Formats: sequence, structure tokens, C-alpha cells
Amino acid sequence: MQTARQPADPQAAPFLILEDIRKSYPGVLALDQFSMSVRPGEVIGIVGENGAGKSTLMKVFGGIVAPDSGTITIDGIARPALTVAESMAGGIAFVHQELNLFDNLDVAANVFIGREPRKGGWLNIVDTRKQRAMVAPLLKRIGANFAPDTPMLSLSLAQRQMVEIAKALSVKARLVILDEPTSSLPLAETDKLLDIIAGLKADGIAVIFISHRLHEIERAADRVVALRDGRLAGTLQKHEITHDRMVKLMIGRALKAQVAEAAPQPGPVMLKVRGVRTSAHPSKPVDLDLHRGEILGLAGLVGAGRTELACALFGVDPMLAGALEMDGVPLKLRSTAQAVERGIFLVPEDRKATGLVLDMSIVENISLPDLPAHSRLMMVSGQMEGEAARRQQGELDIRAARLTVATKSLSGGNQQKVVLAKWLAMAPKVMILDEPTRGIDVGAKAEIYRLMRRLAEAGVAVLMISSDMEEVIGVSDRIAVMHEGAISGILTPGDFSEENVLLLAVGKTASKRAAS
Amino acid sequence: MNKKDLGLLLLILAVGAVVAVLNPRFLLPINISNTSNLVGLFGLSAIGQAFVIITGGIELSVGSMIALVGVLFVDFIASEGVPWPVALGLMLVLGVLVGLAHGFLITKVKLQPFVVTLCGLLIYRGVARFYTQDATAGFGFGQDFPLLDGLTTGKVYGVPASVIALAIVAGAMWVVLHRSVFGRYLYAVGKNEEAARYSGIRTDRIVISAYVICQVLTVLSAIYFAMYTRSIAPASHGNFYELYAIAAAVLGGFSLQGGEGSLIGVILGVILLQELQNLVNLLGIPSSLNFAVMGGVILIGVTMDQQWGAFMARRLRTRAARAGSTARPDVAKNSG
Amino acid sequence: MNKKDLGLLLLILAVGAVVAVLNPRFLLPINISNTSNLVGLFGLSAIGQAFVIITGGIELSVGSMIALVGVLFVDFIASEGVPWPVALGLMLVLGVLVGLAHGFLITKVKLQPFVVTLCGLLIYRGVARFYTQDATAGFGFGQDFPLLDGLTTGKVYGVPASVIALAIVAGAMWVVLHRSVFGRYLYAVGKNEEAARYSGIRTDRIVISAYVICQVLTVLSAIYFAMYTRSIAPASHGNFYELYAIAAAVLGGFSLQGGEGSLIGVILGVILLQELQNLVNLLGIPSSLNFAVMGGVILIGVTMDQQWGAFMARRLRTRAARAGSTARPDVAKNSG
Amino acid sequence: VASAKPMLVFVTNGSSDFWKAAAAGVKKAQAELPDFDLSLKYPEQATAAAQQRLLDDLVTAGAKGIMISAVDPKTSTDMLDKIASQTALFTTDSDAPQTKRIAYIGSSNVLAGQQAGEIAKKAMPNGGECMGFVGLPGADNSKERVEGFKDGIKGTKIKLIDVRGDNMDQTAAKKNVADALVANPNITCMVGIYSYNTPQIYAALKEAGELGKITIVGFDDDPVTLGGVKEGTIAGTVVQQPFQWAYEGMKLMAAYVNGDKSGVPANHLIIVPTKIITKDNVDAYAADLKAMQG
Ligand SMILES: Nc1ncnc2c1ncn2[C@@H]1O[C@H](COP(=O)(O)OP(=O)(O)OP(=O)(O)O)[C@@H](O)[C@H]1O
Ligand SMILES: Nc1ncnc2c1ncn2[C@@H]1O[C@H](COP(=O)(O)OP(=O)(O)OP(=O)(O)O)[C@@H](O)[C@H]1O
Ligand SMILES: [Mg+2]
Ligand SMILES: [Mg+2]
Repeated sequence: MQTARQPADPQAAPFLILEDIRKSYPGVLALDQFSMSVRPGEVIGIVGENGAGKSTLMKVFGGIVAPDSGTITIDGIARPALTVAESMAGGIAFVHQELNLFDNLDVAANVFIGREPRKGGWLNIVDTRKQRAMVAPLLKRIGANFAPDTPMLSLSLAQRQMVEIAKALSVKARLVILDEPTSSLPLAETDKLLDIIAGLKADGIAVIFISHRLHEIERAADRVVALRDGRLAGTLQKHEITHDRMVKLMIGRALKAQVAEAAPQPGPVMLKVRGVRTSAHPSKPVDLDLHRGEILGLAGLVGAGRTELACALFGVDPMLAGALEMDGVPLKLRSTAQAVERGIFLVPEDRKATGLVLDMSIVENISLPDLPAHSRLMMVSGQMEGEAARRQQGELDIRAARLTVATKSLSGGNQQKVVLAKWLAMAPKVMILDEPTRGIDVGAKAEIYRLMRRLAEAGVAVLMISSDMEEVIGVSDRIAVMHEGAISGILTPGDFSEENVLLLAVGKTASKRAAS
Repeated sequence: MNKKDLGLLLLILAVGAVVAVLNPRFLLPINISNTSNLVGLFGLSAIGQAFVIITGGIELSVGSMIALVGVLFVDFIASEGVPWPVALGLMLVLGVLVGLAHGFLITKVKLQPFVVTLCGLLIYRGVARFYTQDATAGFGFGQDFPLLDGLTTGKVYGVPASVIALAIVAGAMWVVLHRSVFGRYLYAVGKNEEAARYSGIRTDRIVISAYVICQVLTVLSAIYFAMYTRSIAPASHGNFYELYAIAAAVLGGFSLQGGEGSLIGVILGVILLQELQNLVNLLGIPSSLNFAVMGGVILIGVTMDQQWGAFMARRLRTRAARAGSTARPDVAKNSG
Repeated sequence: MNKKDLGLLLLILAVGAVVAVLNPRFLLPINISNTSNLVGLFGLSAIGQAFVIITGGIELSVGSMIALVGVLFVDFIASEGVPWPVALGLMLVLGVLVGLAHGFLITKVKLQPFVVTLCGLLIYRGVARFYTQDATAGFGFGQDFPLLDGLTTGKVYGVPASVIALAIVAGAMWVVLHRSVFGRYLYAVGKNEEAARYSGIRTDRIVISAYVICQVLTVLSAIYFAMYTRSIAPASHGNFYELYAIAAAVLGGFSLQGGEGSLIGVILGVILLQELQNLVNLLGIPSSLNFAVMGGVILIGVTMDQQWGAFMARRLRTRAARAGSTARPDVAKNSG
Repeated sequence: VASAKPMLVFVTNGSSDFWKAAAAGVKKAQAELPDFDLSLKYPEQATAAAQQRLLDDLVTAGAKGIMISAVDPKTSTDMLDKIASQTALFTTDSDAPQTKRIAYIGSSNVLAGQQAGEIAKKAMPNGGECMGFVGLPGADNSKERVEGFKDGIKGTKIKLIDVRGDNMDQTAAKKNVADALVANPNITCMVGIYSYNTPQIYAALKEAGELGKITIVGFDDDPVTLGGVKEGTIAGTVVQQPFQWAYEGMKLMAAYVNGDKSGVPANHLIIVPTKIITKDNVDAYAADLKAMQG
């Protein structure tokens, strides 16, 4: 990761300057009087709470959002707004927070979409062979384990995120913007990404890196820009960057140190999973016990099959084989409705596609799973559902102009809170959370950890799927690790360590004594 | 009634005023009664269509079902001597079965609604034609069913029975769509079926129910149509009626992507379409232009609607920006 | 040719074999020539439809355009004395303009394709009927245009001119769709328009181009149809032809959600539909059942296709999971 | 725009060229009846529902007299009676004798079919197998013509083996002829039952090189049909006289509305006979036609 070259010259002239940018949405001011500049070869970390305006800022760079006022200057040319094409021409490459990929094309086509190598003169034929040859080394560089001609359809979420990164790398860019590129990447891949950032920097390419995993920012950034409520909250130079200072800038106060509460005695088995096979790894049966009052962490590499397992336990897809037992009673799930009836809830990893009805309001989303409870004679009571939603908003600190706004207008983190709120309003017995803190800011993260613990204390069996190593180790009472569709080992607190989780995740056995 | 519906209502009144000036006979009670009778007939099937469209589906077999049910119903009661309440019952059962079949193919076999119902359009029309060997089904001379006639083509204080039927159905369906749990589920499924499923909703059942409702209402309207024309030529009866129903829904603010639209909207859509047809005949516009007038007005209507929507969104945003610049009160309020 | 297309081809051959056994005259060169002539006619408009469907749109005005162009073209050359190449040119210009208008309304005014083209369906039909005052446009007895006739209804070594035209168009469009950058963008826009826009693709232009291509091909097929029937009744000519084109595309594996389908697929779809029509006549099935047979076979075809697709998707996923677990041989292979 | 003159309307059963001659008849009558406002209306679709709403609207608009070719007269008794109670109602083309219509002016499809049978008989003294082509085989006018044709060929060796429908789609109409040639090699005669069927038979046979080898019997007076008759490739055609229906009908209606009921015969039927057109009289007929429409 360390390179021999010099760090970016702080005196170099910035090639990209934003001044007094302002952008409002109905009910929110997403950016206000915001100014910043980018110099060649510097890595800028952007931090801020959910909804602080980070993604909006990046969309201004990318030409996707036109600011209400302010100027954007590239190479001395000032404009009130950019188009996507102008942004691209200015050398800005973009990995969006919400993925922008084409399921009907293959990986190589996705990487080069909009910039295909051509042949055949005016016929403009796509040079597929050349395209694939150009993509293969990129995939290798980011450690992707799929070929350039893999259909997009067969990739998992994390693998898709890798394609997005490859896409940004394929451009001859001067500035690469990564909006939460690691939110669903597990540790090994994240390390690789940080190496890549270092490599870009060494080539004189500037990088803007947004992440809620502050230690990643700490490792990678030359400078940190913190946003709060759409305004610049402060800037930290390389030597000033520490976890605590960033947090303070983001939320305006220091965060209480997180006390790792002592794991309570786990209760009896709540959900017994025996020989469950899913279509992703049809030859690998999974056995697992979820105890009452326990947070079971489920770790693994990209595509290990954790999401598939979660879906099987929630009745989304029929299991190929296997049996479930809940409270000692055999359980057959043919639909999510049955799972919900039995108290098994899932917070899915893709909130845009499966977590929320984005066009519906916060209230409507929160009441959706338990609508009959918010109705009289099967007629929905606006009052009842409104009250329930207000209660959840208070509990989870959901930031929104009103509870009746469409959830699509919320920032990523606040959307995630709405997904959680849906289920917390009901009484879970088994709570499955698939990457519950994906894209969530530190403050909210702590909130969610507290919630999980509270659920466990109330006797709920919590299954937390996570690719965030700190989180897995910090929150779980036990850690199960998956490797290629099978459980490769289960760690108890005495054996918790990054090394052990990683060893199991690649299919080796864990060393007994924890080496921290 | 939302803003969109209000705009449509104004359009209807404006067109009506113009026509009334050009030909005052437009306002004769008999003309209003005739036209509202047709609103009743087309309205019943349009409401059914609306339920399907909200789920993001489409039902193209409406016209063919109207022909098939018309042929069977009239033949049963006029030629086979089946008592009409029995025949009506049988037709409703047929509607339920067809709705179930469409819903099943769409949700379980996972075929596209357009495809399933396009095949329905072809098949039911074919069956209707085959059943009578392309002959017209109709009543013999003097064959009367006083009660049935009264319920379908009669009038109460000058109000056609079909309008009363529409009012009852529309009232019930308004409650179902805009107040009930099922209605909420319909919108959720229409906007994001996956997310609805991940919320524990039995989305398949919701979608199937929508098709069943659509077909049952279609059967009802088919019976009204049959009693109105009293003569069903299976090759042409009901041709394109699905397009009228879809056009009415679209005029009424429905999105074919699903998840949008109101019951009042679709009824206003039907009224506007019927008003246009009436206008063509009353103003002596060549009937060859009938279609062109209809198409033109729909196009203008949806364009205005769209521009109005875009304008409102812009205004909302501008106002928000102005409000937002002052100390962000909303966020502060809500986070407390 | 992908697996899906192969399945369809097998279905076509299987149906053909059964018909040939029941009536060996099915295989007579003249019958094959007749049927393939109609494949040529319907194929041209179906290819156009396919381009629109790939973008996630739909073009319902095809049948009406076929009537309008037919009426105008025949009237121009038969009654107005316009030289036919000029008339042809004018019609192509009309097609471009209509395509631009549809594309504009859909991309810039942001109306739904279904709505815009439904209005087109109504308006163009109305204009066609108004133009001739509902009269049939036709050639006088013995009025001949030898070159035009040769190019449209002639035969070369027994191969109908329309089939040759289809082959040329299909070949060119295959390259455009499956090899060119434009084709790639069509698929991208159809699958995820937002993402395509974020990738710097001028999505509006792509969509507009698709509608222009569709209308130009529709005009071409309209001329072939006009020369085939030599008499255009504006009220009925081309009725439902858009549905045939859509059905062919769907049979050929297109998704109305956009982003899916192959050129070979749509042509095989057209062939299957025409084979079915031929079969009804050759086997002496009552013509009233024509529609029912067509609907039934489409339904069976898409169901099989869907089941096959689901099976393949499952296999693909399983294989992907397995490939991911082994030491990444594919990457190594391909980067060499 | 409401007109002050009493309004008389001729309502067709759909839009078809067949009614062009009637339109000419209306026009000629208008020239002779300046005190009336005559018009000819097509329903936008050939369906009972479309026609019914057109009638309702016409009555609303104040029509004093309506002459109608009902889409489906047999089953439309109630509707026609309703109209008859509000305005002077005449029927044409196909009658509805059970209604309160004032009179019927037209011809008989059965008779026309018989005349077509006579053409076939004369053209094929040794018999043969005929195939019929029609838009809607189940429609009344089609069934009556077929019935008449079968009557006409009774006792000969001519057989009508099948009638193929095309759903009013001329592409299908032509294709049906081509398919019939393939499927039934023994066919020696073809009958075009709707006005557009005969030209499509003519075109398909011409392309197949069978013109002149197969006897064509037609109905109505499409230019191609008349051309074929003249050329000798079409044995003959049976024409109705919608011009006369409209012209005489309108004048009768005007008189009736003015209170002169003498023109209505006791049996309420005014039959305008159909004519057989063959090579012998085709020129005269064409000239007539031109004169009428000119
Ligand atoms: N399309 C939109 N319509 C309305 N409001 C929006 C829209 N996009 C963003 N916002 C609002 O703008 C604000 C900033 O959102 P943004 O997505 O930039 O936050 P963020 O800093 O990226 O948050 P996160 O860390 O959760 O991704 C939020 O309050 C959000 O609700
Ligand atoms: N929607 C999908 N379509 C096809 N294949 C999929 C899909 N989702 C997952 N897979 C396959 O299943 C495998 C397991 O994916 P899964 O999402 O369960 O893994 P995971 O452990 O949750 O990892 P991730 O961090 O990627 O979410 C993936 O490697 C992929 O090949
Ligand atoms: Mg963001
Ligand atoms: Mg996962």
C-alpha cells in the first residue's frame, strides 16, 4: 500500500473548484453555500451523517444534479452546472452509491458502456474482443473472480459493486469519485480497493472517497471534508485525521464510547436450521442454530451465500432441501407471509429493490408489513399508522421533512432506518439483518447496534449478516462464517479475531488462540 | 378529489359548454340520459381495468370477454331457456375463472400481463365466434324479460339503470381502493412488487384478485352491453373496448407502470370519452373523424396533465428552496 | 442463434411436420411461397416493433399507419398521378415525421409510449378514413406499375420480392441491433434508462431513433401490403396488425419490459404466426377458430419459453456459484 | 350546428364502398329537395352498439326521418321500434319486418344469391366444386346470399364445398384464396360474396396463373370486378342498386315527412331488383354507374 512516490503536492493548483453550491429538494436543503476544490493526485475523504448531502455533492460533480446556484470550474472554465457529458469530458469518473448497471449485458459491456471501443468505420460496430481484453486486467487488478463475459445477472451485489469500480478505473480519469464503494464489500476486497486508491494517487489521479467506515478514510485520505446539514462542517489535513475528530465534525459533538455489553447467557434454540440447500450452492447443506437472546454474526466473502441463506429462512425462495424447526415445531415456509406470521423478519441487503416501496411515504412503508393491525374492519386508519410511524421516527431518529414524503427522497441512511422501523413496530422472534448498517453513519450505526442488543435482550434471536469486520466482531455473541455456501466454522467470543474470521472465510480452519 | 381529477372535471365541463353553445340540444335530458347510460356501460369495465392497471398489469381481453359473455348469456336465456338469474350466475363464475386463470399465468407461470391477456383477446373472441358459428346471437321477436330489462335498460326517475349500477359499483370500489387494506396492498404491489413481497404481503394473491375483480366487472358490463344492443355479432361486438377502458384510465391519471390513479379519475375519463363521441354525432362532424377526435383529445389531455404535474413539481421545489433557506425548521421539528 | 430461438425454430418445424402429415400439400412450393410472402409483409413491421419494444416502449399505431400510408400511397399513384418513387419518398418522410413526433412526445413531453401510440392508433385511422371519406382506395382495373409491381409482388426464382426485402432489412437490422454501438445502447436504455443516462448516453436520441426506425419500417411494410391487396378500405385495413407484430416479438422472446430479444427471434415469431394461419386454412378448420388457434399457440409458446428460461437461469446461477469457487480460471483464460 | 331545415338521414351499417353509390343517391335527392337537409352517416364501427348510439344521437339532434341499413335487423327490434316512435323510420338493404318501420326499400339477398347461382349454372354446365369467400360467414347478409346461391345451383352438379371468412381483412381475403388453391386442387369455381372478395379472388388467381381456368362469380360492382367481367375472366356479378334505394328512399321520406303518405305501398315493401351483370351488359351498366355518380 505504501508507495515510494511523494504525496500529492499541496501547492499544486486545483483543477476543479466548486463555489457556493446550493441545491434544494422539496422540504430539504441538501447543499448550502458549499465550496471545495480538488488538486491532482489527492485523496479526499468525505464524511457526514446520513442525509448530510454527500451523494448530492457527488452528483453535482457527475453532472447528474444541477445546483440551484453556485459555479463549477473545471480547468478555468466556470459553469453554473455540468452535464454528464461535460463531467466525463472533464475527466471525472463516478461510482454511484446506488448501482447503475445493466442486467442484460455482460460485465465487459457494463464497464465500457457509453465508451465502447469501435470498429467498422461509420457502422460503429462494438469491438467486443478488444473490450473484453481491456476489461480482464482491470478485473484482475481489483481481485474480481469472474470473467469479462459473465452475464451481469449472475453476479451478487458485492460483485456488482466491483464492476462499478472497474468501470471507474477504465476511464482515463483525473478524478475518480467513489460513493460508498465499500458498503457491501468484505474486508479482503476493501483492502484491495484501498491499494487501488493508492495506485491512482501515485498516477496523479485525484480520488474522492465517501465512506461511513471511518477507519478506511483514516487509512486512505490526504484530506477530509466533513459535511453537516449540507454545509461544510470543517476540513482535516492528513495529520489531523482521526476517528474522533471526524465524528466530532460530522455530528457536532463527540460520540459516547461504545461499551461492549457483556453477552448475556444465550437462551434455548429458537430456530434450528438443518441441511438447508439454496440454489446458489446446491451441493452445500447448512446447519445452524439461532438462540433466543443471542446475536449471531454471519461473516463470509463475497458470494459466500449468506444472502441466499437469509432469503431461504424468510421464505423468499423455496429451499432446495432441508428442514427448519422453530421452538421445536417443524416449520415449512412457502412464502414470506408465512415467515412474517411466525415472527421471522428480514431486513434485506438491497433496500432500493426489496427493502422499500420508494414511491410510498414513510408512514406507508412502516405500516406495510402489519397493515391489518393499523386498520379497523380492514379499513386502514391513517391515524393509527401515523402514530406508529411517529413513534418509530422518534426511536430511530429518522430525518425527514415530513412523514408523508416519499421514501425515495430520503438519504440512503435514513432509508435504511425506515426499513428497520418496518419490522421493529412488530414483535419479532427471529430477526435477520442482511448488512444492516450498509451506508449508515456512525451515529446511526451505534443506534442500530443498541437496537439489536435490545431485541436480543427481549428474547429475540438475531442473525446479523455483515461484511464489516469491526461490526461482526464488536456486536456478535457468536460468529458463524460461511465459505462457498457452507458453514466453515463457528467462533465463540474467546476466539474472536479478524484473522480467525478471515481464515474461516477462505475455507481454512481457525487457529484456536486469538491473535489480536 | 385531487387536483388532477379537478382538472379533468373542468375539461369535461368546458367541452360540454362549448358543445351546448354550438348545439343546445346537447343539454336535452334525453341526450344526457343516453350519454350517461353509455358512461355506465363503459364505466363498469373501465373500473375493472383500473384495478389491473394499478398493479402494473393490463387486461386486453376485455372486448373479447364482452363478446363471449354477450353471446353466451343471450343464447342461454333466449335460445336455451336458462332462467336469467342462473345464466347471470354462470357468467359471473366464468368471469371469476377467467380472472383466476389470467392471474395464475401472470403470477405463478410468470408470463407478462400483456401477453396473457393478448392471448385471451384472441382466444375468447375465437370461442365466441365458434360458439355461434359467426352468427349473431339475439332475442327473438317479442322475447322479453321484464325484470332483467328493468334492471339493465330501465330508468328510475330518468336515470338509466346502468348509471345506478355504476354508482353502486364505483362507491364500493372507491372504498376498496382508497380505504381498505387490500387497496393499499394493490398500490404497494403496483409500485414495487418485490418490496411488497419482502414485507410479507402475499403479492400473488393481490394480483390475482385484481384480475378476478376486473373480469367480474367486465362480465357485469358485458351483460349490460348485451341487453343494450340485444344483438351480439361475435366478430365485432366489443372490438377495441379494452382500448377505451385503458384510455379512460390513462386520461384519469393512471400510470401503466402501476401504483397510480384514483377511482374518480377513471370515471371522469369515461365521461370525457363518451362526451367526445356524443359531440361528434351532435355537431355533425363526419363520423370518419370520430377516432381522430378521440385520439386528439386524449393526447391533449394527457399532455396537459403531464405539463401540469411537471409545473406543480417545479413550484413545489422552488417553494421548498425558499422555505429551506430559512433555518431548516422541518428537520429540527421532526428529529425532536 | 441462441437457445431460445432454437426452441422456437423446433416448434415451427414440429408444427410444420404435423401439418405436412395431415395435408401433404402444405409442402407444395406454391404454398411455401405464398406463406413466406406474408412472412415478408408482416416481418417488416414486426422488426420495427421489435426496435421499439427493446427500449421498453410499444407502438400501437402500426395498423393505423399501414392503413393511412396505404390509402395515401395508392391514392397518390392511382388517382393523383404522382410518380410512385416520389410517392414512396413522401411516405418515408411521413414515417420519419410520425416517428419523430412519437419519440418527442415520449422522451421530451414524457408521455407513456402506450398512451402516445394509442392516440396515434386512433388519429391515423381517423385521418385515413377522413381522407377518402371512408371509401376504398384502389387501382383502376388494369392500372399497372410494372417496376413497382415487380419490386413488391414479383418473384425471383420463385422467391417473393417481399421475402427478399425482409432478408435485406433483417440483415441490416441484425447488424444494427446486435453489433453496433447504437444497438448496444438500445439494450442499455431498455434495461435501465437512468443508468444509461448516467453513463453519458443520450437516451432521448436513442429512444426517438427507435420510433423513427419503427415507423420507417412500418411505412415500408404498408407499401407492400397496399400492393398486395391493391385495395385499401381505410376502416378495416391493417386492423390489429400491431397486435400481430407485438405477438411475434413476444413469441420471439422479447420482453415488454424492454432490454431483451433478438432479431432472429422476432422473425421466427412472425413465421410461426403465419404458419398457424396457413394451417387453419389448409386443415379446413372453421375460420372463426383462427383467432383461438393463434391465441392458444402463443400462450403455449410463451409458457414453454418461460419455463425454459427459468430453468436456464437456475442453471446459470448454479454454474456461476461453482465457477466462483474454483481458482478463477475464466479470468485467467480471458485475459490472455 | 343545428339546421333549420328538417333533417333526413341515411344510416349505413358500417363504412364500405358499397355505400358510395347510396351517397350519390342522397346527393342527387338533395339537389331535388332544397327544403331538406339530407345526409348519409356511417357508424364508426360496424357494430350494433355503435349504430345504436349514432341513432340515439341523431334523434337527439332532431332528425325527422331516418333510413337505416341495420347492422342486425333481426335482433334489433326494440331499438328500431324505439327510434320509430320518435321519428319516421325506413329500412333499407335488409328489412326488419317485425318493427314499426314505415317501409322497406331494397332488394333481397336471397334473390341475389339465386342470381349468382344462375351465373354459375350457365358458366359451368358440367358442374364443379365451388368455394365461397366472405368477410363474416355468420353475418345475415352472407348467410342469405349463400343460401340463395345454394338454391340457385340446386339440381346441378355444382357444389359449394366451403365458405372461408377473412374477418373483413383484405390481406386475409387474398391469402384465403391462395390457400384454397393449395388445399383444394379440385376447385373449379370461386364465389366472392362481399364486394371486396371478388377483386381479391381475381388478384390471387392472376398471380397464381389460374385466371380463366377457374370460374369466378361475384357480387357487387367493384371496378376490378366489372373489369374482370368485361375481360371475360369473371363469369358475372350480381349488383344491387343502393343508388336507387337512397335516391328513391330519400324522396319518399321527404314526401312522408311532409304528410304525403301515398308513396308507401300496402305491404310496406319497395323492392328494387338486383341485376345480373355479364360480359353482355357490363358496358352499359358501367356507363349508367358513371352517370349516376357523376
Ligand atoms: N431526489 C431527491 N428528492 C428529494 N430529496 C432528496 C433527493 N435526493 C436527496 N434528497 C435529500 O437531500 C439530502 C441529502 O441527501 P444525500 O443523498 O446527498 O445524503 P448523503 O450524505 O449521501 O447520505 P447517506 O450517507 O445516507 O448516503 C437528504 O435530506 C435527502 O433526503
Ligand atoms: N440475483 C442473483 N442472480 C443470480 N445469481 C445470484 C444472485 N444473487 C446471488 N447470486 C449467486 O449466488 C451466490 C451467493 O450470493 P449471496 O448474495 O448469497 O452471497 P453473500 O454471501 O450474501 O455475499 P454478498 O456479500 O455478495 O451479498 C453469488 O456468488 C452469486 O453467484
Ligand atoms: Mg449518499
Ligand atoms: Mg449478501
